[in-house]
Amino acid sequence: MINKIYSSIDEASYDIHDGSSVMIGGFGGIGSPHNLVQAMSGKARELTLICGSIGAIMALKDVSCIKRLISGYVSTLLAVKEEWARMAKMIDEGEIGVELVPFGNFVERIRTGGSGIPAFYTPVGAATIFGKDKETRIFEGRECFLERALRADFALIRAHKADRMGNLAYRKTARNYNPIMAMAADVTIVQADEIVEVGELEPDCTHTPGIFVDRVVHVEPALTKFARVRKRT
Amino acid sequence: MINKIYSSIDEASYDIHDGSSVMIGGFGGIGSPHNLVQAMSGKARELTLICGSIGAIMALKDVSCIKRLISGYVSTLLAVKEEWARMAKMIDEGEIGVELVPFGNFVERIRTGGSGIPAFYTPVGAATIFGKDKETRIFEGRECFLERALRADFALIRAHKADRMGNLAYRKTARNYNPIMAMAADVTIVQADEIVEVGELEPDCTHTPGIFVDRVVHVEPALTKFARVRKRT
Amino acid sequence: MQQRGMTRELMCMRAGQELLDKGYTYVNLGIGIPTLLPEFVPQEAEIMFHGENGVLGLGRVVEESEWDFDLSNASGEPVTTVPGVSYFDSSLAFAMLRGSHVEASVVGAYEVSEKGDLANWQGPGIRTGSPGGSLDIAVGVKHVIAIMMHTTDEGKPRIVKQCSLAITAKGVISTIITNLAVMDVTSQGLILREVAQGITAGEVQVVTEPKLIVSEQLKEIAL
Amino acid sequence: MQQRGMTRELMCMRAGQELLDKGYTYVNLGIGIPTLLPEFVPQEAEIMFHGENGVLGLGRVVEESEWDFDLSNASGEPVTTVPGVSYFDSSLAFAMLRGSHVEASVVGAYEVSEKGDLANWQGPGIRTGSPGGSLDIAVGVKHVIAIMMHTTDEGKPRIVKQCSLAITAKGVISTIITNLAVMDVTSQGLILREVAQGITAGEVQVVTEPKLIVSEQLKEIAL
Repeated sequence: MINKIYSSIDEASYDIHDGSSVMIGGFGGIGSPHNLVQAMSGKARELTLICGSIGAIMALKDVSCIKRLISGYVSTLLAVKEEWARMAKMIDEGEIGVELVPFGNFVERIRTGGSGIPAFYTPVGAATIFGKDKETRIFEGRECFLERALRADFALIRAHKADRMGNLAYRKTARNYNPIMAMAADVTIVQADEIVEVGELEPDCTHTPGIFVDRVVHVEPALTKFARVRKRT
Repeated sequence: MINKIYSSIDEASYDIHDGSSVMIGGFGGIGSPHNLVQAMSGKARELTLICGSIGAIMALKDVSCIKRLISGYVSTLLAVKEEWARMAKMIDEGEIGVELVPFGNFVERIRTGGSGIPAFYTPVGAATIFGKDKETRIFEGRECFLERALRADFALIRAHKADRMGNLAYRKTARNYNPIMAMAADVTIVQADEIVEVGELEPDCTHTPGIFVDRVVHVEPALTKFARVRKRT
Repeated sequence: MQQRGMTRELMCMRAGQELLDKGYTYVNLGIGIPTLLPEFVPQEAEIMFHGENGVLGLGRVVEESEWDFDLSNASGEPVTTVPGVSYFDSSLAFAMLRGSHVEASVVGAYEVSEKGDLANWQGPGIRTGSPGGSLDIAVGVKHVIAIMMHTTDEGKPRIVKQCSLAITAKGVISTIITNLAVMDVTSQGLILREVAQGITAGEVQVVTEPKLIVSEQLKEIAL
Repeated sequence: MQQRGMTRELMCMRAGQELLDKGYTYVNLGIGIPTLLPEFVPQEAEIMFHGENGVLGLGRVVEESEWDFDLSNASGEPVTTVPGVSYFDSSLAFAMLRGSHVEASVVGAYEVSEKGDLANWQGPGIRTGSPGGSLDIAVGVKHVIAIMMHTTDEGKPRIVKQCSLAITAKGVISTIITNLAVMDVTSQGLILREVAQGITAGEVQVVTEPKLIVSEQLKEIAL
């Protein structure tokens, strides 16, 4: 019998180790697996974290575990949380390396990483610093550059409902990067609001088929309600 | 008020013209917009048809309207229908040009065509005739070649449910190429089994958001039940 | 310094008019001020607002107390949605932008040049940045409207001859709506089309780096 | 010519055993004979069969009279599904193959070479062809099992030194199951592991072009 349910967060994420690369779902923290992220703090260091915005890692207690950040949204959020003053300093001092990637290229790199496509050309960021030092090429009169697929050792994602086979459904805008990252990691670990019986998820609306999922852990949705990351400035 | 509903197939497909390129959804005819295809016969000639297999165009009464076929599955089906002996002959005599594309590259070319990505590298078909005369390149020790995005003037697709805004939901394996082709044509025309009120489709399970859809026409599902195209040989 | 002219809400209202005038249906709202916009467009107009976070059919911003934690606009704010709303993953959200399915976008900006160059991903003195979806919008969407304060808090022009900040994309802004004016980017240069109530063309020129072409039909913004 | 050895159903049964022995969960079934396979694997084993037409959780083939016209396997046949089934678009269906998420695949074949080269997209004398998903399977799936008749109807070997037909991919077949035998493709050559009931190793060699290495554990196929 297929059973991907783990009884605790610690068991589900036991093998995240020093030097791991970890993708983390969520958009500005919405739909992020905050409890999985929280548990990662202090367990492993020298991590490469791959997340849309740093809102996805707001539950990280100790930012010194980060070695490298691949993300599309960093600076604007650094002032939001007190702990992040330290992250800002580490970035400024080069202790955390940052690779900034515009969101569309970011998600396409991950999608191709999970789909066996090694590289693609994109027009987004051509003639800006995002295309600097990359191979450029004109397609139909438009400058593009080559972007490479992106994969990770682990993907931490959050789903609304999951079954023991790893089938997942997301809710509203909490979907975002989650289903794409689920495809692109060696081990995909899911924090699910609710575990349902096999057959309860509508087969036409199973956003992530179980084939992409390795481990599922149930976390009461109340615990996922971290404070909103961003105030209008 | 957004209203993409057309009252007849003829009205919905009035501007398919000689020389048009037309994508047609469906996998082996399942999920294909057979009634839209049927109506296309005799209305326009010199067509470039883009379809997974020729099962998608089994409702075409007169194959002489085809100038070019971009497809992943042709030969095995040519013996299935009597009318297709003529297609086989036209292909043999070069009257219909055929560009064969393996399914995975086929769908990725269409997906990129609808996504503003001009080209990508694929390992599928490298060192075979599918990669012949294409730009090859090694990624992580694996031979790949460059595939270009594919778009069309029209996409004819079939959905299970549609609303006046063009939001669509598909059913079971009738989904296949339909949502991808919907993204990649200048005009996307949908044959829907059922028209529902706005708000009836579950927002988390709207497979194709209305932004990709131009016209919707209701066709009783009974009429979509064309004979199965393939017998086990 | 207290900025003159329109508030953010009024700027959003004016941007909403622009969308209605053009008859757009699918409009992206960039992170920041633009996400306030749905409140200022009548729902009967059925403009489907796109959020790069994976939603088509954004409504107005609501109180935090009403918040469904699984739903926000691209700025991370609690919102309502409109009938016909759909949710999708980030891959599809950005395909809608990059693939030019979205007709128009309203974005915030640090600077816009007279040629329509946009700088909105990296603030002054910042080492990293927050490109987010701004480059996807700039590259993929045909009509990009910038909505911005006309000057910095210190009174420095933000509509400039050449961007001093790192650019998002070249020549992508068609329309600029500020607290003081509405301007069109054309091959001739920036055309001053409308001014805020009580503001003169001359006053706008003083805080604008490039020379403005004052439209013969120059009028006051009517909301 | 009447072919000796196992029927297609028995070949599928033997292939099912192979999948169970290896403990696979996610197995693609190529177009043709392989789509018969789910009938011959106990449902309790919970092997989730993948159809490139956009389904994970294929069941057995059913009568046409029971047909739900919106549901088929990759061969276009009416089927049942198993609990936990999901449906998805073709983009995701092929990402599962190309991206190596599917652990194994059972495919039909016209020819397989002793090095594991596969020819299954273009029959002899055909001008066009039907690659379908066969190249995606061949490239993306680690364990590809060919299930095929050992010879052509005319008795010509289909397990050959070098494919005469256009190849799908080089060196991708690990296991060959025919009506006569089970063989493993290894760096040493083709190892004859099992023979069908009443068939000798010598008989298999006669209709096989490359020299077979007869396994010391050679046994009769037990179903």
